[in-house]
Amino acid sequence: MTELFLIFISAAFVNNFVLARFLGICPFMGVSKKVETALGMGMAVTFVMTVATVTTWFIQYFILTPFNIEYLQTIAFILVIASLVQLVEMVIQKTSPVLYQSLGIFLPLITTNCAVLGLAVLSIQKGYSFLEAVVFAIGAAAGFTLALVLFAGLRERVELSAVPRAFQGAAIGFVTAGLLALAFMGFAGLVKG
Amino acid sequence: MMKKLKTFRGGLHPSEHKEQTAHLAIEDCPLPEELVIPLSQHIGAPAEACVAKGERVAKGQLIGRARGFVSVPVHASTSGEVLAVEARPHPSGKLLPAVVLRPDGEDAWGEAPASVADYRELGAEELCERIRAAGVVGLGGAAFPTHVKLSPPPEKPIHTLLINGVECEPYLTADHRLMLEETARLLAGIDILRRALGARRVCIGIEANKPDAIARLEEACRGTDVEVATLAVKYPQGAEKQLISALVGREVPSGGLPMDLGVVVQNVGTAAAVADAVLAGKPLIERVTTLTGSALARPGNLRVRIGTPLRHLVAWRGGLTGELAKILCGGPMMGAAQLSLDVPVVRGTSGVLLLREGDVELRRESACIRCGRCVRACPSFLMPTTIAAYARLERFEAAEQFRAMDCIECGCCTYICPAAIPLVQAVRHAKLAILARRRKL
Amino acid sequence: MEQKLILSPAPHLHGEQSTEQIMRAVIYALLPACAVSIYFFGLPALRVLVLCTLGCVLAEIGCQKLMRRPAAWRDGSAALTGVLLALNLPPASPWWLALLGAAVAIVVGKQVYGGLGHNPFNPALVARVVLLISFPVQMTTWSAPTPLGAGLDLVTTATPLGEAKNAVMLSGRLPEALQNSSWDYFIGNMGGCLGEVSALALLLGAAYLFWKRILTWHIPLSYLGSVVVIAGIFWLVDPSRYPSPLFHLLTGGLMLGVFFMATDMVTSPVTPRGMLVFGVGCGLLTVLIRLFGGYPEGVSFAILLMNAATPLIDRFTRPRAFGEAPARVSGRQGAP
Amino acid sequence: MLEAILSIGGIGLTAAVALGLAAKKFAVEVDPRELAVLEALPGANCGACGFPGCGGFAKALVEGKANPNACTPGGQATVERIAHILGVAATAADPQVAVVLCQGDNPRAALKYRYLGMADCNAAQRIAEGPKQCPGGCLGLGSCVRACPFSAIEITGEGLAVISRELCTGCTRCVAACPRGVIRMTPLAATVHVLCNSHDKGAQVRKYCAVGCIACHICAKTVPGAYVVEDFLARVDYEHRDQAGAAVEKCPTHCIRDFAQGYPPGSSFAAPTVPVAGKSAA
Repeated sequence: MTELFLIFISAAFVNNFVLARFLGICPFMGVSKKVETALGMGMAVTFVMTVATVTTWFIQYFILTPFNIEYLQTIAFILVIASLVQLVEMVIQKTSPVLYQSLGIFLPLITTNCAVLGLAVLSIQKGYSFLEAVVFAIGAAAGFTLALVLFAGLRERVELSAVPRAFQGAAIGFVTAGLLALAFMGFAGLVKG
Repeated sequence: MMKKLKTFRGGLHPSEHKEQTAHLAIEDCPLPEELVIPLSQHIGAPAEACVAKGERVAKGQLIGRARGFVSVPVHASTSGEVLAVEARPHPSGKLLPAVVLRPDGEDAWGEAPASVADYRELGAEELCERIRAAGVVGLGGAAFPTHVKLSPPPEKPIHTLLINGVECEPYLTADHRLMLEETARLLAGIDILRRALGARRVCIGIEANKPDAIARLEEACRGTDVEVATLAVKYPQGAEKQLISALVGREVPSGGLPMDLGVVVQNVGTAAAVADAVLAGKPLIERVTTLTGSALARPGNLRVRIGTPLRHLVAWRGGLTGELAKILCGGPMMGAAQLSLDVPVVRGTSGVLLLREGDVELRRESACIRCGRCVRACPSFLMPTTIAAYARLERFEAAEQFRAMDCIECGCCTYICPAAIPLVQAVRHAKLAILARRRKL
Repeated sequence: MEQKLILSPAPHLHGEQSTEQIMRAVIYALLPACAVSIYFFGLPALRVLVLCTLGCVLAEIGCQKLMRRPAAWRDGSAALTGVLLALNLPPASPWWLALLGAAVAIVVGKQVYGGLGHNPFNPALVARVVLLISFPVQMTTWSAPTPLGAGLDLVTTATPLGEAKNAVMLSGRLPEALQNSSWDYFIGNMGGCLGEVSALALLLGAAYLFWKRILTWHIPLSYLGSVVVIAGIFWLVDPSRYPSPLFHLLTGGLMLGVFFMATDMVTSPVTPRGMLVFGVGCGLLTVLIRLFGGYPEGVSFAILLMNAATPLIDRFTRPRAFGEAPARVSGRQGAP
Repeated sequence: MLEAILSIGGIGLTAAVALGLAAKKFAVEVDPRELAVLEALPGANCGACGFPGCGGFAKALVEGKANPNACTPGGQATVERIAHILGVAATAADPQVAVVLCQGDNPRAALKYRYLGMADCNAAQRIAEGPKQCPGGCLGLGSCVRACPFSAIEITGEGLAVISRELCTGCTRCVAACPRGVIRMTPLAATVHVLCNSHDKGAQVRKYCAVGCIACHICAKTVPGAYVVEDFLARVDYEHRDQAGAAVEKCPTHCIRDFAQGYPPGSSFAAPTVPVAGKSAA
């Protein structure tokens, strides 16, 4: 139980996928202009991450390892992730056109989101059991969503500020992301691993 | 240990500056050379002039007819000759149509005002009609036609009448003096208002900084069921919704009116004017106003004919001392700055302030440091700084979501702001833009 | 008429306190702590104070020149950042560390966002954390307090928090001595940053700010309260491993953080409820990082993390407007 | 080898079937025009239009919530193609630009009062109808600047709005934002304008403005037909814009300006370099 809890904390805070591992920067910068959109993106990524980790775990241990074709890991995983993203895209388009519209290009781009693939690969590399892999995925997704929403809140505020012209837009976004990552350094060492 | 006084949540206590005039008895101001009586002195449709240049009018004669229900007639403040009906400077800052009158000095009533033997025999509707015909509006400053407030729709019966003797605006003491000096007239007016509304509970709210007025009214009301409530000294205690919150303990719903809670609020000056209108048949041609400020030689509480230019008041009170930097009509928290001394006293002029440069805030605004004082001071519980930030970027939907429309423009946020940001103006900017958009839809 | 009349929107009266006065008052409130640090650490402490303050003011002037914006260093905010940064540095900091910190604080922490009022993170803390991560050795070389300036030759020591952390890591137990020096901690007779040492001096300053009505109770009370409660729970569970709440209160940068950093108006929420959430968040994170994190001190990180959450907190704690139906207030719809 | 092919193929096949089923279940009707518009857009997903990607912009266009010319990278060709697909009128053949009809900056036009408040023209206009004595002059508080999506407007150091003829796209947002109606849409080809917006009588105008139109009719007499004086204010009859230049030098208050020779003093915009048709080289 403690072990699972630590895996969650580690994935969500200490080794936050965005702010400590620097994975998934593309949607982090792209879909963080509004808190609502960020939250929607966070949910979509959470779903994809969790289901992708579960599926890839099964594929790894029931297909790739038994047949000794681990070298196909990347292809197989991407195949799964791409299909999942397609699925999510269809569901969101049907259920929440507003969210679909505001996520725009970044929704299909979850396919190539390194955070998702990285998560799937990491959970295999770390030799996690099925349950551990699931908790790891949920933790990572929660961390991703947290970082994204915090960042979106900050950007909404910065938008009201008198930022010098040279820093407006993405520049101040990156500065802010850097400072946010700096703050997240405080979690370092909270959990070894 | 004193009992905790009734009040509302939020607000603040600006320095009162009332000591200059609070002890001065009301004086009658002599007639000026020329009266400028605007046809729009109330909220609602302006009156329509019914006299022409050169015509002679008697005191109290109708010179402007009401147009529509939310409108009131305008009367001649004295007898004399109509010099012109033309656009003249108005306290709103615009040039608006006004009847210009040269007093003949006789100050003669036309037909003798129809007095009433016993107003208790009159029905609510007749009382209301007399009040309307006399042109009575809210004298607290907003100048909303009183008869409209007295005619609630049948599904919203009124059970409580609150009389506003708070006078929370700094500098102003006119209502204070009125309560002290014209207690009988005030109480008669209150009784008429209560009958017109059929209210069961009547309560006069007075801030604790006027102990003499409280004592006077308590004494006068002894044996009647009119309550006199002492309220904490806090601005904007006299704002309608805040007064109701303090005395009734309920909040007027957002976007609603006091009548939604079965409450009507009337100012003490209005009550006195109602007594004149119903008992003596006298139209509203004069009011008590406070003339004060550091740039004035002799401040005082004056009974002034409607239409008297400020220039005349100032000259009569010994002229200016020091350089005049700002002229205000109304209190310093919600009043409007004026372009010149040519504007006249109108029905809503609760006070006139003449300030020297040293008393005027000249600080340039700086960036918001998010101290949160405006949030804590706001009696409507809004986040003024956030609304203002969105208003400035013209992001009015966001301002609306932060409930800009619930702002009562009391000025607490701007008063307390250490960065001197014109928050009220920005919120008002957003409000007007939101209203304009709503009209378009 | 020589001078035109002034016309401005209502209200025409204004309160007395201006931004400059607030900034000045906060600097005054920090003077006792500065004095104590100079008393215990001597000239090096003075040097750090002067370098940081000057550095910050110069950086501010430079930035405003560069951006062709009106020079606003007189508002005192840059000087305040400088003093706060100095109080967050070890007394033995080399000159370049202080100046670099000042530059980071003003340029990266504040001016790139548009200057006073626009920065989402506390500039002094940004600088401290940047320095802490970039120069861990210089940032954790503590001089032992030597009252009245004997301190020119440095005796290094450890901060009480650092000692506690090391002891727990090595032996799993707290050293006895730590628990019994509360008075020393209170007056500031221990190793640490300039402003971390004397709780007494900081409380004096805070009292002044309360009296001036610059501080409100919300953040300090919720921050201190949550530290006491959370640290207290751990302490009750295992007093041999977890230090007492009093130890937490008196050591490290907690007092400085609670009264002068977390309460930084620009970077904390504006709504009263938001301030409470902010304070509790700071307290929780501080204790967790102190007890379980890699760094012995968690105040800076805790406050920075809550700074990051401030925009969200403000949004979700919008007060119910006067006359607004209670059901409609909750959550998201307050958002643009 | 066979295992590899089979397993990857199997995974692919499963995914394909699942997606096929999902596509049936979650099918969404899309306006065919939306796809067509999307095709026409550059597909850079740059977000310059203010919508999330070209897809969002296409949807907004079809719903009539966006203007085709919001797509700056696409240029005129894209705008026309989209206008064709949506069946709306393409931009007018005679391109228009907005012009501020005022040169009364702080040294030249007198103030009515000292204004202390929000730096916004609409807010200031509500206080005794604006701090300038001239009822129509530019207040210089920048409401138009904030309204302009193309950064085509600047406020000079002396508080006068000036619109760049090169950057202005003729979107008319500034015209709507100005509380004093001092900004007008004019043909781009017309470079000569009477820069005054006061309908007060000449003597009145002289009192408060050094560069106001005093309705002396000299311009109309110099170039009959090119100028119209109405209600104490001269204006160029843009039908006869080509001749208007001849009166520029004659105006006693210098309130007629030929923009081909430069912007009002204090402006940082360089004089338009493109020679305008029908205008002889000066």
